Amino acid sequence: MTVMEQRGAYRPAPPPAWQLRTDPEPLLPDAAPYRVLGTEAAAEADAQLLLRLHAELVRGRRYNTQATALTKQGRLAVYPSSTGQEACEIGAALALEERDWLFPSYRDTLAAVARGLDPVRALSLLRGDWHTGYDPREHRIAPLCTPLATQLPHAVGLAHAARLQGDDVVALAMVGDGGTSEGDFHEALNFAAVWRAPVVFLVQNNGFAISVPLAKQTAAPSLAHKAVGYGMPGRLVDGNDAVAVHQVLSEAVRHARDGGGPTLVEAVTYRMEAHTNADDATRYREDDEVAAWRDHDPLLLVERELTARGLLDEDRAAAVRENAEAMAADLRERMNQDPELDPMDLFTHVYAEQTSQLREQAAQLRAELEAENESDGAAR
Amino acid sequence: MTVMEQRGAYRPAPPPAWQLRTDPEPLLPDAAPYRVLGTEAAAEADAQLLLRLHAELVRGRRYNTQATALTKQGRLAVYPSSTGQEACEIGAALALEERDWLFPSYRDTLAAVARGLDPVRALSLLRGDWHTGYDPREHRIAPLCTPLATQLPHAVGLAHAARLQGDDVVALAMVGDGGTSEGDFHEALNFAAVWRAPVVFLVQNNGFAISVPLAKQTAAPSLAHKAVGYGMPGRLVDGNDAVAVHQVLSEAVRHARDGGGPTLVEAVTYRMEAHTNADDATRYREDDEVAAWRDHDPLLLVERELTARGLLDEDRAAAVRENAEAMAADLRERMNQDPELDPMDLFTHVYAEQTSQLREQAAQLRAELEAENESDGAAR
Amino acid sequence: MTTVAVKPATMGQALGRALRDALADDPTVHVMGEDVGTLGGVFRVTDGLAEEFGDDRCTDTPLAEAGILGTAVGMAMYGLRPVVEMQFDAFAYPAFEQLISHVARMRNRTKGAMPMPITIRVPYGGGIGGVEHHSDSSEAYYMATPGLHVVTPATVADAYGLLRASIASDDPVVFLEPKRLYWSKAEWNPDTPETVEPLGKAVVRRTGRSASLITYGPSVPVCLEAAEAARAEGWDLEVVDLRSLVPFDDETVAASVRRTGRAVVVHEATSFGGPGGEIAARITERCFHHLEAPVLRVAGFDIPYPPPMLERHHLPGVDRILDAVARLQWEAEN
Amino acid sequence: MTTVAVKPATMGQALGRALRDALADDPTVHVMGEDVGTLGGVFRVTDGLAEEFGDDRCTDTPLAEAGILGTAVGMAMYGLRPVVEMQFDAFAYPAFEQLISHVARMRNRTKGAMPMPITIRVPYGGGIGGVEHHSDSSEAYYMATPGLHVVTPATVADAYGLLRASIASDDPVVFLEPKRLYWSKAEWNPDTPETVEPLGKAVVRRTGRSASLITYGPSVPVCLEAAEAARAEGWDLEVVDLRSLVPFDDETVAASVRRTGRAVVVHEATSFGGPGGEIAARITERCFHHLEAPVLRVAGFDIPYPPPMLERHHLPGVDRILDAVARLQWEAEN
Ligand SMILES: Cc1ncc(C[n+]2csc(CCOP(=O)(O)OP(=O)(O)O)c2C)c(N)n1
Ligand SMILES: Cc1ncc(C[n+]2csc(CCOP(=O)(O)OP(=O)(O)O)c2C)c(N)n1
Ligand SMILES: [Mg+2]
Ligand SMILES: [Mg+2]
Repeated sequence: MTVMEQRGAYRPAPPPAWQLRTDPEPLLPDAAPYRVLGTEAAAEADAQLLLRLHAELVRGRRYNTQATALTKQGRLAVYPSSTGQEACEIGAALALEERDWLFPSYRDTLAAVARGLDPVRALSLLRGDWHTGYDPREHRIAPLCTPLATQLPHAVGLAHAARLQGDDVVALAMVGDGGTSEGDFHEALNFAAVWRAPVVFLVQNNGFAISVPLAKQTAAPSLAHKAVGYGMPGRLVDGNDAVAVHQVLSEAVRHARDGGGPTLVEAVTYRMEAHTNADDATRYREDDEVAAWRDHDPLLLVERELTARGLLDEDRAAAVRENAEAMAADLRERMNQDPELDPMDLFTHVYAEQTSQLREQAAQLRAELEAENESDGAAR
Repeated sequence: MTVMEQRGAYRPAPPPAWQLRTDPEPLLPDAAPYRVLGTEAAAEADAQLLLRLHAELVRGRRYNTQATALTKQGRLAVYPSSTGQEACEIGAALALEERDWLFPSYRDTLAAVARGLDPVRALSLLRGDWHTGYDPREHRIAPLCTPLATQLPHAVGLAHAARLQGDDVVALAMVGDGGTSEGDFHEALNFAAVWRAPVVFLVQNNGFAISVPLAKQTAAPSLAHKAVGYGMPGRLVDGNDAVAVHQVLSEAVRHARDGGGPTLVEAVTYRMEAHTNADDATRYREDDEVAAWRDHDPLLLVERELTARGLLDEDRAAAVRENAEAMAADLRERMNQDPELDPMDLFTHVYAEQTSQLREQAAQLRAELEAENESDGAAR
Repeated sequence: MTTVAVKPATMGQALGRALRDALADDPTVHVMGEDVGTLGGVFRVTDGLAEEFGDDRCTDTPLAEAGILGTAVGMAMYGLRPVVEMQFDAFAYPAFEQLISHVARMRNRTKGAMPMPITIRVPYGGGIGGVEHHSDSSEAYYMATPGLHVVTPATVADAYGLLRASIASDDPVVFLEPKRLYWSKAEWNPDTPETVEPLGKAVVRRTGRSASLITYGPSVPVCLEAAEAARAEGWDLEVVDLRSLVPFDDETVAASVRRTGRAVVVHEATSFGGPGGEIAARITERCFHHLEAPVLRVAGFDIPYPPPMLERHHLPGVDRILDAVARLQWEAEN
Repeated sequence: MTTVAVKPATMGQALGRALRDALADDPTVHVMGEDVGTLGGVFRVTDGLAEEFGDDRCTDTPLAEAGILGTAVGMAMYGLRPVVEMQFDAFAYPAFEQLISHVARMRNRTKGAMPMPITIRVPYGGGIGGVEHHSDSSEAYYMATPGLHVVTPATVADAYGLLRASIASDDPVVFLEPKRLYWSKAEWNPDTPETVEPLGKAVVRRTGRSASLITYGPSVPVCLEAAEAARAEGWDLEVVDLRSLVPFDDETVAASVRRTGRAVVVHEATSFGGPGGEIAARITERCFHHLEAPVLRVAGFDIPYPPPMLERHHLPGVDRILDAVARLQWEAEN
């Protein structure tokens, strides 16, 4: 019998039981980035928080300039500066509790340092002495991640695992505008939403992926609009407004901790320096654009608010500056010392237990090193 | 000089030049799937179109049942039936012009057949005589694609290439609800939107990815809501309403052809049979659910409209049925013949020119086959 | 603890039992993948696990292999021990970046601070009449990735023992399950199953004096059959089941070849750039002066895996193995 | 047609010139990738192409490698000839599913109806002080994938010629560009550049009688240096530059080893499961009775690529090559 032959009432039913799974409305971001500094709401910003953010921003900026200087001296293999993006880096670090986890990308050394990680150990990757210079579990900072967006599913898995274990830990994962184009971004956000994992995704939209401007990266109204496609809230924030970033991230972290699931935050910001010291930004962008953003410098915004409220006198400013200089001096000094490296470490951490293949190769290298030492000794 | 020391007007400027790149509003899908059959709009549906859709649906259903029967007789290695989803398959096939391209998934043999591809050649993959039994360029039907969502970037590239060549060709790419979770789905949609490529993405949301229900696949309000995150329109349609599917796809195809760029269409439908003949759907869903959808059978919807309008008399119905039976009989007969296969083909198409390595291996197989033949001959 | 007393058991059942026992013994073990929950996996290996241990311990994930493995990395970072299923060999490819750049390197990257005790189960190989993408033998990719263990069972008992050992390993293991042996049966007592400890030991499945067949996974039964057939030709073949491709048991393999003086490496994976090259090279490096003939390889042809109707021409079978043995320059001895 | 007269030219410049000439000669050629347009690529290989040929012929894509290669597949389906750049070796991994399941198989899948004339340029290898993920040698993965050609130049002239031939090929070519040779220079006339025809021919870079060094890409200059140094030890080494790993030039390689009777395979990729195993096995199969010693391998250790400060210990250098040559059982001859 074909279906035709089944007679029955003409029932104009919609597909059975179909309905929107969630209300899209509250998931959609506002049409303009959320701002505090320079608006009336700034008056309500807590003075202590402002001062703290200011000190961290000054220190952060100094950290960026010092690290870039170290590349010129050959003390760093490469440095992707976050100058101009410090409000995002600091905002991310300060939004988290100690038990929370940070998943930084290669550009986010500063967020790790602002969380309290030793600046020299944070630079291990970029200096080239080892891939990660710290114990991620000790600091709850995942390794600085280079393959774009690949750290995002890690953040989801970790947050999910924590929740399964009954721990109220939140993971904050950082990625660039370019990174949102990768499949891993999509898969991570989807897993997070389906699992309702306590994760906050922070996209620093700094306008470029190396030379590629945002317009060649996406046609979306904003990157935050991607959130609705996963069923999580999308939030748009002025990434140079440290107070706004801190507020939005703190709320998203709280939401996640309270079992509300993940949030996607797009922070609109700008990369003031080249992609890395090895890049030449004049090949792909005009000085005008950079100059326009200089007026919107994250440091400037906080300083002006502090100054307007009379919270930043010369003494305080000097103290902040000195503290930053001291950090820079320490960094310089320690980075100028050659690290002690043991080539035999090459074989130590590949597996829990060395395979016989690796034992053979380790023996070969050890013999070579001994021979080198001997001939060095003989030469002396 | 720190930034602090640069004095200037307190400019409460937003991030320079920032604005939404497109208006999200028109990109968002409606809250309920678009329907025609069973609504007042049905009265306006063209009678010829209705009759054509009806004939194709009957033929399509018959094709599905016949193919499934062939698996039981060992004539097909496997068959993923599109029973219940015929409106999507037919709608996709009929929305396209001859110069357009179809990118089917493994479940979409029917769409290819409805486009005019020889049913036997269309089953080559599932029968196991070769991976693709037809020349995709001749029919403008890409190979039935098994790795989920991987055909979507192909559709984008092809559509983009056509546009670069000045051809007004549109590509329609089909994928399942499960496939939307893959990174390739995301990357394809993003490329399409950025390139404004003439592509239509048709997601057949049939409620399941094998055993996994949609709720474990996504938390999005609907799959069509993903579109806004790429800056393309998302459309939601009742996938069992052949008229609605045909309308929505035809519009999306026209929009693409006119340079309007891609559209994401979610067709809400249901897989009435198991995932494939090898699957046991009773392990993961209740008969009730299946039964509810039986009342929303795509064939039923069209038949009732035709009957209500007095367009389908017994003669017409019988002719349609006979036509479908003739197709099935032909399919049965031809599929019951063993295909002629040449094992040496294994080496012929790996490269344009055989490598010396393949020549050696081909020689080995040839020798083996000759030896086999000889001993067969000797045995005879 | 329900005991499924199955004697004889299939390899699929033994694998399921290994997962069950691992879940029961260690609360940090989590099984995850496509259709592993309610359905019990397309090969039913995970049948009953979600019911017994709940959806959080045996989870149907969204359909995205990189996401599955990537989230497993995060779970491992938090101290869990994920057991991930890739539904078929070719569907593991989307997860390669996570596998190569993270799973295999995280321990080394962090100087041991962050091990990756992840087991990645991959049904692999052909011979089941599967359509395209369902019969790949991808072990060469895994072998070329330092930081991974690569393990594959050939018997019912090993399926259990090696999987338990893999899950217990503090390093990532790509656990390759020979699809066509899922239904192979053996007398096996699920109440006193033996684990294999440690990973990385080959086993001589059949002793012989004439030549060594070095093989693994789905090709082990084929080689044993070939060895039986070879008796008619007067050859007494030894069959070595590698069980673990990484680490590689040089000792057992070299000892066998030194004894026999001749070797054929047999596997389904394509020949060029496949596992056999490495194996033959290692044997030659270690046993050169014991070899009467070059180490030969019987492997899949250097072609994409064929459609079902042609796969028998591609797979290394008894005849092809015997042909290779015949080419081992016996005249040199006689 | 602007002529950039650069003498001597770097390998990077020769590659750029090859792309330029291909774009000029064939309107179906399209260059695409991350930063290949405005910036001219992070290694400046595509410098000036977008300006000369427009954004549609040399396109900055969104940042997604699977998307890049996947759309290239679609473009090839429509008759274009995409030349895709993967920014660094390790960033090609996200594209592996597209590469293995589609690029390598589409011709075969469609019985030749749908060839894939795609060239995938991958800067590879170490020695440039790159941080993690910027120095991988992933050729083993490509070699193990039937349907791909795998090509790698070692000289400025070959960079041009092999790239032209690769783009002209009707089959997909993974074109591996040795990063640390980008700045290597040679006298080279861009106005009469020579193409290499056909792909798949190795070349003897230095003739010698004592032993053959079989190598490719970044290790070719190292082997030539080693051969010079070996003269002091009384060894006259032959150096074979493979240029193409797939197809493999068995003839040239076997002829060399038959002449010398000894061989060392040298490459940066890790040893276990790396290209050397295949190469050594092939040589042994073909030259067994000519070999005075087993074919040895000098390769990267079986470890994830090390951080910059330690990479010199990992890379095969002159000393390690000479050590291997010394182990070629010279007593057998003397
Ligand atoms: C998978 C992958 N592909 C390519 C690269 C090379 N790469 C490094 S940074 C970069 C641009 C990233 O842009 P974005 O995500 O916007 O971050 P930003 O650098 O602006 O912070 C690229 C292409 C990479 N690291 N990983
Ligand atoms: C990359 C990849 N992973 C896994 C599979 C195995 N597989 C085949 S069909 C299927 C479910 C697909 O569900 P959906 O996309 O909803 O399409 P449907 O089968 O419902 O038409 C799975 C997991 C595959 N083919 N490709
Ligand atoms: Mg950016
Ligand atoms: Mg589905």
